[in-house]
Amino acid sequence: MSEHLSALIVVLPLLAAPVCLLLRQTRMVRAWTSIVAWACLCMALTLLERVHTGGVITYAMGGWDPPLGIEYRLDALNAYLLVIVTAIASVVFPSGVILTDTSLPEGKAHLYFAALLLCLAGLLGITSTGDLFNVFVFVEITSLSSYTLISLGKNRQALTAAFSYLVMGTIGGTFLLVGIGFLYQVTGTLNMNDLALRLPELLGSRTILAGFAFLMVGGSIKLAVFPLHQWLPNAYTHAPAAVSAFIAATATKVSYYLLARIIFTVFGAAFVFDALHLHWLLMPLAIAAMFAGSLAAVFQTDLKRLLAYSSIAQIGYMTLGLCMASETGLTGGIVHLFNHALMKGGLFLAVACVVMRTGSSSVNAISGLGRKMPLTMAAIVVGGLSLIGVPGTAGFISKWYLVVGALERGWYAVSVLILLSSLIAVVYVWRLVETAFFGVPEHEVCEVPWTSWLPTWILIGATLVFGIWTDVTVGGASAAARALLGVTP
Amino acid sequence: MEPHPPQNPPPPTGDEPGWPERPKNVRRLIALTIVLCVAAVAADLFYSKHGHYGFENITGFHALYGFFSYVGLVLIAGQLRKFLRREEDYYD
Amino acid sequence: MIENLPPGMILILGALLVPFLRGRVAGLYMLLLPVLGLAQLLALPDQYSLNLEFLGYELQPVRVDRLSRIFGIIFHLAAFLSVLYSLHVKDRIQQVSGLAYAGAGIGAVFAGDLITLFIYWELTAITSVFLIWASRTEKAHRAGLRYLVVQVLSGVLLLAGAIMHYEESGSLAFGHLGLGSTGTQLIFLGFGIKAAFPLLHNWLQDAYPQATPTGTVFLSAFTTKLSIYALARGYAGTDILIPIGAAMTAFPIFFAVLENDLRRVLAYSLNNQLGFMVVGVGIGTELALNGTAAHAFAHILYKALLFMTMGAVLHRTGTTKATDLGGLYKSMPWTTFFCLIGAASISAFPLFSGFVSKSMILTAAAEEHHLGAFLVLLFASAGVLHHSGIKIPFYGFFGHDRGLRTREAPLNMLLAMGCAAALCVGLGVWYEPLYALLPYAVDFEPYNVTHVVTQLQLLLFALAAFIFMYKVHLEPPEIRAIHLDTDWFYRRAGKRLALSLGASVQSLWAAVTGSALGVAGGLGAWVARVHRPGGPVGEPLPSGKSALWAALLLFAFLVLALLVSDI
Amino acid sequence: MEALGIWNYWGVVLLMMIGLYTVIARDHLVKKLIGLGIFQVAVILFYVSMGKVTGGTAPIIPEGADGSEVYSNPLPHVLMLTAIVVGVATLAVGLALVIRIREAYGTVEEDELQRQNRAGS
Repeated sequence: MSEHLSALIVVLPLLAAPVCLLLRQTRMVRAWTSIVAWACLCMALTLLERVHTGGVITYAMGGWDPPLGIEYRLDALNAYLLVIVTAIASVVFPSGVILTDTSLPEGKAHLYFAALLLCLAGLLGITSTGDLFNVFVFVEITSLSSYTLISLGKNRQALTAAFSYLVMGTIGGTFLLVGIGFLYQVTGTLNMNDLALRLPELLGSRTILAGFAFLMVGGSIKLAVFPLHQWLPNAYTHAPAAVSAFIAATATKVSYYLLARIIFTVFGAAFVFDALHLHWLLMPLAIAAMFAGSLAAVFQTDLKRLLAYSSIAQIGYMTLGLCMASETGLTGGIVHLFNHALMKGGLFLAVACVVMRTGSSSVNAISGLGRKMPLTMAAIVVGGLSLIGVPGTAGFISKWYLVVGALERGWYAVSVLILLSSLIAVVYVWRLVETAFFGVPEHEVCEVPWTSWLPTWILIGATLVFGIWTDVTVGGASAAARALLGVTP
Repeated sequence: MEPHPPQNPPPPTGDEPGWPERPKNVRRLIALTIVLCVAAVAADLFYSKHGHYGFENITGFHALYGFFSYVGLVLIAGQLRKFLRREEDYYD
Repeated sequence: MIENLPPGMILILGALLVPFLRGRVAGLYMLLLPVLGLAQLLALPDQYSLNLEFLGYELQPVRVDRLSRIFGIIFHLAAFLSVLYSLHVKDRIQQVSGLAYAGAGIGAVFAGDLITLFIYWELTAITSVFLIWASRTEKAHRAGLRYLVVQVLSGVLLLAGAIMHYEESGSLAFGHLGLGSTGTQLIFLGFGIKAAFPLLHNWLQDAYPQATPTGTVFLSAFTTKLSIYALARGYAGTDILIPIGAAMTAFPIFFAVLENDLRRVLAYSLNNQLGFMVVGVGIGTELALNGTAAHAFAHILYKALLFMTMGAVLHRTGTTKATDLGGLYKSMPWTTFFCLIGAASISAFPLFSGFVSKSMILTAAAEEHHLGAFLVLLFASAGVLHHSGIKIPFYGFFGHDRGLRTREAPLNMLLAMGCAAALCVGLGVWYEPLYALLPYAVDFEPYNVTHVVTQLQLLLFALAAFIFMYKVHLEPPEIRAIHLDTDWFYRRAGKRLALSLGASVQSLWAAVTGSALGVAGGLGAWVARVHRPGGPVGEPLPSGKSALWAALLLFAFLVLALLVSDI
Repeated sequence: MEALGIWNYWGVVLLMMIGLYTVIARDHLVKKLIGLGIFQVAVILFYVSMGKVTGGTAPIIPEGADGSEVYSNPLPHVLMLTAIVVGVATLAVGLALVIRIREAYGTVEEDELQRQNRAGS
């Protein structure tokens, strides 16, 4: 049983999704999805533990050995990511705000939960599989369920947002497929590890280069790298609040993983950065994302939209870590991935609490709520501080590594830009604090029940814990960074 | 220079002037200050000073320095005011 | 458990609990926190330190030695007095931020490495700004924003300097730094901003008088003295500090003479007193550093006392403008009395605390033959008498009676003032305990005939000069006006530029860009236009255009790939 | 001549560009979906021609095979079965969204939707 764990973690939510349709009753479906998420978390933790003690885990799906069969291959990086994704799912799925802000008709909630489970299965699948075509399939599973989930938002804008995402997501997915085709054409294999062995001799080939370009752009669309981020703000803004929390905290992270995997494991840092100079292209985009995202966040009038633009900036930071292609830089990127999952998940959940009570997610909705909903507002403040990167919060740790990574590479200007863009974050976070604590209350509301604030605070509290206790996050991330860099000579 | 505010208009509340406000007491305080000043300079004559610089040992050096520092300070500040003065709502 | 907490943490963590308490319990609890903190500090052995490895760096969150201990003790005392003074305030924000601010200041003093120092450094900025904003006026709001920008800038300089210093020397330890490298020069500048060096000073006079009556008392104690401590730790004996400090003692007193708002007068006076300490650090001998520490100790007490009396006046009458005050001794006799004690202390009359500390710095300056500095300090000593010794009590409580009739200050304020006043006199008379706390062994006797007589001559003749100038109507009259200072550059010149460039900039942007010398004004308008909802970046593109971007980026990737394919 | 020899790939490129151009240039949501469909079909064609072996038969091994048969690479074909399913699913979700958009906005032209969204927010 336990040797099948790496497959089971993907198969369980996939099979659990149809079960939702049988259970039908909202209460039971909700309990079911939560249990599945928790089970997945337990499996992910076991797998991470095993990877750290026993090294890489490989699993041949259906008993067909790689490279012909589909291989599931877990190393320090994807085991770490499995934990992040399942942890977020196990906090978000049971939370009291899960159904807030949706346009679900009465008695249809089981479909929504089924879509959530499918999305989770897709994310876990992308993360665990070692087969490129399998990646494409799971990307599409994730995307299709995300389109559905986003379209369930309360306002009609959710529909257009989902449609835009569908168009962009399909283009991204198809680009990935084209890229995979090019690689297969030259190497005759789809297994990432096998590709890594065969590619070094073929890197001069134009087919391979074209394949690389398609894979990069496809991955960048999914990751929402500036300026391919256009689908993201509307999708996060108009999706149901809990869906925003789940997707914002996991989907872009998994795309980041995918990009890192393609760059470092399949092609190798030497080719991508030393020969192709990818950072010339990617780094300006990352820096533009840091500033454009943060500045746009300053001017937003909707909380979810503000957080969405802030996400674009955070993706910029993570991409920057990727460009550094050093252990410190990648550690920074991966720790930021972890921390950002926690703080964005927590912040979106806090916004969901606001929506639950006030019915609105506009910035004005939290006016003066500091007294009425102290726990929720405190969560927003702490999460905001972490977004800025204030010492003592998790955000500081990751920015620190990024700055140090930039200095190590001798990119002094970049390190200054990281600090400057963090100052912009001060402005938009301050707007929230000012509105919440110095504004005049517009709504007569009370604090949300514990089922809603507790999940928020689990994530926000974790940002505080991991701001001080960094062994787990930084240790895991640097192991992951070494795993990524280790395959290249 | 600005006209000085009028010296002693009657207190608007109409109550008795307090101890420090009576001219007689003010004169006494001034006299006391002068006496103390004289005593302080006189004290210079009765002990050997241990200043670090030669000029510190001049009798009454600190007295003169204090007096003229103060006068200089006030006069220079009065001149500075001509350049720096702005209305109270200047920044509003 | 409690003895393992870093000093200051009791106040910071304790502050977080304040919102959950009510009434008397809350008051008692808040008074107890500094007492507990002090007890914990006194229990820590000398040379105690706590080392920690964080992210691969050797940090030292706690380092207790004689220099940090004396600052820690006085910070706790100041925290206690400030809390006592503000006991009647029911504003949670002020209570929490005041305690946390004091805690951050204490924590910073015990920081053994630059990163820890930076964290506490920024924490003092963030927590203290709420004491300004708590006035809840538009003016205070803007002054607070300017204050925050300056303070954060100082922290950023510190961090940048610390990183460069680390690159150069491989060490983050906060010991003697000197001005040898760019990194340490940046740190020096960061410290200088917080110490209100000349031309970098104006945030102090700008912000402190805008804080609440009680908030100013908190503010006067920690931020600037923290930077004096930091300078003493890192830059003792750095010659450039002597002229800087001398300038600091001299120029603010001209402004103090002219200033109408008595709390601003005190802010300038604070600047002037810091100058004495900076000179002491610059001289850097054991006697000078002892003098600096002692003067900081005494200064915190009498400056807090003076701000307390002015706070009480503001609390009762609603103003501290010299043009509106006078004759308050009738209504507020106790406050008047305490104010006189504070005035005598700051003027360094013998038997008051200022005398036993300032004379050390003056003696050190003379012993090391810094003649220019010595003369400037003497001049400044006479000047102190003018603004703090005479102007504050005279225009505030005596002078021209404008018929203000009010009540004596609340009991807790009086108690706090009484304690501070008792300490001012106590330290002036019984100075041995203070000397025993100083960083180095003390071989100095303040009360010898020369010291006493020369100081009395200086002060009495300055007093005589006041009477003379007043009688001949040469004393600059108190007028309703403000006087330009360096803040003109960012408040007026910068603002004008910003306004002319971008009238549509949001008020927040106006404040932010205005303080960045306004050059950013036009840029700000452009940024706002681009990033607003509806702007090209602030509003996502429809799917067709974003697909075009995808195609363009694909093209870019392909070009990049093909460019290198022939190599 | 070499470039002309791979005419099937030229066809793929042409179809892809037609599809992508439709997505970019057309405001009508259904036309966008048609563009996406063409785009995906191009990729399927790409894979299929990749798997074609000159003179090869279907990859079914007949009775009594001696190992000398030439047959097409089956793997790309199999992969495309999955890709077709994905494409159909995407189109289905897309069309369902279009129907709901039509119900909510009364139009399926993207510029008009953008205008209504802006007016609404």
